[in-house]
Amino acid sequence: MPIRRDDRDRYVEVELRRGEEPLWLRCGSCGELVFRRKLQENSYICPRCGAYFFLTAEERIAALVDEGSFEDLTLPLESDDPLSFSDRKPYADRLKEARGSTGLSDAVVVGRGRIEGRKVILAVMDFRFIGGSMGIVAGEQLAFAMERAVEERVPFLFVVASGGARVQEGVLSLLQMAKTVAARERLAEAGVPYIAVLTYPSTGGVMASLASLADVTLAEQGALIGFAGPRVIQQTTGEKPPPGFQRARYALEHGLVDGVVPREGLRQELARLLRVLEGVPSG
Amino acid sequence: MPIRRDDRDRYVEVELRRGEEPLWLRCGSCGELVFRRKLQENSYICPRCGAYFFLTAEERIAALVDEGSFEDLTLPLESDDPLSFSDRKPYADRLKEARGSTGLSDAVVVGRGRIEGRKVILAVMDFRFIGGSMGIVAGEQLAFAMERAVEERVPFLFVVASGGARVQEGVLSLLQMAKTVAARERLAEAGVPYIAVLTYPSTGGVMASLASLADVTLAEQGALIGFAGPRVIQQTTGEKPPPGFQRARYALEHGLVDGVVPREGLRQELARLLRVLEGVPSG
Amino acid sequence: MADENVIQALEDKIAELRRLVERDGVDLREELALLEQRLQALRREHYRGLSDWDRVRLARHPGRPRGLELVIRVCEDFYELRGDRMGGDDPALRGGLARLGERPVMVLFHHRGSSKEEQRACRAGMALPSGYRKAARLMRLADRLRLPLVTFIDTPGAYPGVEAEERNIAGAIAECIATMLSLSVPTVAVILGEGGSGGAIALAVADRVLMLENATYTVISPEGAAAILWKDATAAPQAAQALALSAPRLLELGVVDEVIPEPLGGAHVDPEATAQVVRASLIKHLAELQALPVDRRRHLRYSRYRNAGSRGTKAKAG
Amino acid sequence: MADENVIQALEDKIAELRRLVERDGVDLREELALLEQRLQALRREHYRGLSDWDRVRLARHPGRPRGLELVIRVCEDFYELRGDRMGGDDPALRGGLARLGERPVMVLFHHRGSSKEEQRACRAGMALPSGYRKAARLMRLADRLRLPLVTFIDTPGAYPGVEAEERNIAGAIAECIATMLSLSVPTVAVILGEGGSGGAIALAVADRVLMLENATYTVISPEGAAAILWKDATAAPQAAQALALSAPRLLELGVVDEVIPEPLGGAHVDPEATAQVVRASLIKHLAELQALPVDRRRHLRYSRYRNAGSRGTKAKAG
Ligand SMILES: [Zn+2]
Ligand SMILES: [Zn+2]
Repeated sequence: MPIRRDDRDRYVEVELRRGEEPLWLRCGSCGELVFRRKLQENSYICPRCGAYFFLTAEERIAALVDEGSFEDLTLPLESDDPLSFSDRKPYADRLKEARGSTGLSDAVVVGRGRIEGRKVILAVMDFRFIGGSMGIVAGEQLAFAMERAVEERVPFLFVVASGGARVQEGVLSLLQMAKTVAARERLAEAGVPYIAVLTYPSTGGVMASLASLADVTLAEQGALIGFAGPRVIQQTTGEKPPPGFQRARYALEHGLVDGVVPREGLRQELARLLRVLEGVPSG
Repeated sequence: MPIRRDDRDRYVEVELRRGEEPLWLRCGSCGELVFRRKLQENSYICPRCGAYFFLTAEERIAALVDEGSFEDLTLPLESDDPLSFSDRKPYADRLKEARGSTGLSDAVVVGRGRIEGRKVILAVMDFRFIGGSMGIVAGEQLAFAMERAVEERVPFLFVVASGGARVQEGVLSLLQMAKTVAARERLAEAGVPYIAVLTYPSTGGVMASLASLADVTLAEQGALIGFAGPRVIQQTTGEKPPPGFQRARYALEHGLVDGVVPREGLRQELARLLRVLEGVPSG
Repeated sequence: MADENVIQALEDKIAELRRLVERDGVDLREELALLEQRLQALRREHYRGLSDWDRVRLARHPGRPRGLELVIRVCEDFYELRGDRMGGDDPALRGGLARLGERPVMVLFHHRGSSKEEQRACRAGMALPSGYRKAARLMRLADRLRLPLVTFIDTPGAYPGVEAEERNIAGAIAECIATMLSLSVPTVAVILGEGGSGGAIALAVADRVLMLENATYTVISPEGAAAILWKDATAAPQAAQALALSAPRLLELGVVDEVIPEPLGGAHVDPEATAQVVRASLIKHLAELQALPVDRRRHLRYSRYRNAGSRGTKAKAG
Repeated sequence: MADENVIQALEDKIAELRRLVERDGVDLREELALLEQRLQALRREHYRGLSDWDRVRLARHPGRPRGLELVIRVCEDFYELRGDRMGGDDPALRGGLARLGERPVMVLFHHRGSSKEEQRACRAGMALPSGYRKAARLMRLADRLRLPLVTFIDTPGAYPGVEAEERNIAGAIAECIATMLSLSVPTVAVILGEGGSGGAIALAVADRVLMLENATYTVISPEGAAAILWKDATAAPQAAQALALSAPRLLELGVVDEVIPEPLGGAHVDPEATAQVVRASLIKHLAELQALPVDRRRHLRYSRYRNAGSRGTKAKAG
């Protein structure tokens, strides 16, 4: 089908730390105050202006899997700060803070769940955890999730929200690209389907490895998909990115994804995909 | 290395039927009369204007392999005119004529030879035989050549000069694309190197199959490389091909070939390539 | 012989009468039944004597079932997959997951589009390198997920354009052929409308090749052959005959395995019935192929293409 | 500590004196020998105390042996192969056949160019999607022909441009990583100069990873890290230190297998000697790898990358 030009991407970044006021959230796009409960019912889309709010891993999982079906399989691992990294603040402190504010051990949550009755192994990134960056722990969780999918012969679903590699773990973070690709090779050999959902943002090292190698790749409407960010591009090359650059529909037009799905339809879309894949892997 | 823009392709088509005057040939580009012997010593390049003359398969082989090393392995096969095809003239008559004027049974000559001492199995097309078109016999010869290369564990060299499929054998010609690709799969599995040399012209069905699947692809300077000819493109789409379109250097700039080689250097270039490949296939 | 124009005129008249019945409530049931009988008889007569050129025209009929519309009738739950992952997505060559007879399959098909705008975007079903690269990607995906591959072919040929050449349309077609030949999963190709040269064979090197009764499969368009060999544009009907592009001829030659019958008058007369026959045939062939061990299936496929047309050669005289 | 500028000044002086000797025939042998000794001592002193930032600057030194010039010194009979077969040939990522210690190999390397024009075309060694697609093609070719793969890495990173993004630079890098991990042949990567993030790891997932003493390998440039984490462009030297981008640190971390020593003062002081050490090391590692059964080699490679950095995790507290 020809691409509908009027179907413009919309997206807005909002305040990430919402723990402070549990009852309502302010839309960063139109300024509207929205009750959290109301927002949740509306797939975290601003009821006034349609802007998408960031989702935590927990909220994303709740929005995708059947109620009560989720089982957390996240490995009980934390980064050991292998480089004893410190910039203006020690990495160890940043980790502690991120753990405290998110309740997570790192940027990836792994679990088992059902989508309209169909089993999946999920790995969901949480952008609040140091920008959804992939360090050793995230790489480990992703590889583990794929190994579980192979073992249980259940499709693997990866929901991406990442700015790239975890700088504070240096080359060890870079190597997580290799780790996740290696695990993905085993998944592919086993014939287990791998579905990626790219959201805002899906860039950097995660995109230049596991996230680009899915069997079926969906972009959530509003997603940002690429390797280098527009600022780096402009600074390094002087090129001015065109309007809509790296957004979901742009990615679709350039053959990078199989489809663009509005957030409120994502769950049904995945159910539709899992239904057609029923019986895969075979045997 | 950046591509030197001044290194322009030069090529000219000349009278194909030269049997009639055995001693000299007229250059179609500058009109010069050149003694055949002199032309031969000059790699069939016009000594006055540098235009390339068409080469018969025999001339091409003589120009490439060590003197006395060539052994003709061409299968004793002829087309049986499976469609009983006739246009303004019966295909059977065209075949008879082509056989008579070329002394060949069809458009491909197969043989064993050495290039500066290194063994190859060659398949060389002769453009005089119904435009170097690939019909059943040509497909058979090519598949056979590759099977010989696998058997003898010797690199396969394919010198292309073809306008495409043999129209007079209909879909059976089209299927030779599949046949040659199937045989090439066996060659690849065996780890036997496959080198293609594209000359003027390398277009149509041969290019959309075997000729595009070499391990190393060289273009003779002046080659024409593509799928659809400029006339078809202009008629169908109204697009005006840019200067140099589909010529060797253009193909190099667009990543379609590994190198462009002047005719007089082709033999040494192949020797250099075979030297670096010494010991391949291994075992 | 019954003339196509007469049939068309009668079809139009019957349609007008039906509208009359609907609008004004005139009872013409008996008259209509008689006319319908006459039409069927004419169609039968015409159909028996179809020339290859008639088939070329039927294969190109604007109402012929093809593309997405046909795939949706043949398969259930079509889930489109898009993009070559290298900068493009070609609407003229599409594909995706689907279910066929209770099992998941991968389908690939040429698409020409319905709306004017879509037709322009699809360039009459002439696909670009990005289309063939997407096809090769989905073939590999089919193999990875152990999904049988079903292709639906309907193209005048690959797109002959400057950018298509620059992006190596020849190499993209060659890659499709090589990939399709190398698959471990069962593969079936259906030639629906026009099977035009390289652009068609890129999707046609299957374990089984099926062909609709009035589809064509040819190395060059009849018009192209007429221009090149007859030096006469009006010789296209003769060229069509000479090229052996019809399903019955290709069945005889062993190029196709089965001719799928069309409704009387052509597939466009009843797209749904056409789709159901295609569907039944696909399910049958897939079941047969699935029953073979992988090695055997691959060996048979290799032999089929390795020996394609070999009967058309003879020992050199003398 | 001995200052780099002092060393440079002394080097220049010695060069001037030599020219004097050549031109005017003045006999300054003794004086020159003394000066050379002094220079070596200064270099030794400077070298012992090299900071990571010093190494970053050495890795970027314009005279550093790299690209085609180095490959030609390390290997014999280099035969370049070009093109991605899809529309492009990137001069910033090159490759081809070569011989190394009597055996044929496939080599891939970043190239920055010598002439101004070439340097512009190579974009400082930042490769495009077409470069990485060519690399993946040549990796597959290496596997087909059973040729060991040797890669030489020297790039600030993949090219961050609009068209590179449109043609899926991320996917092209991912494809390289996946392809290189899947090869049956032995693979060795040598980090020569800058090993910059995704553009480097695309060629670095080898059985053995070697690194020149003053090369760097990092997830982000020190300048980038300084800007993002320190919010201070001048913090690059601290960032370099923190990122653990030096060969000795990476050897400690198990990321690289061997640090290849450079001539005193850096590889640029003696490119030929550098090349010979690289060559010897490659031959040794390739021989070791070749001695392993394929399955074992592939298993070891898989384990290496599957477990990369796993020591850097700990059980969750509580
Ligand atoms: Zn709002
Ligand atoms: Zn001349």
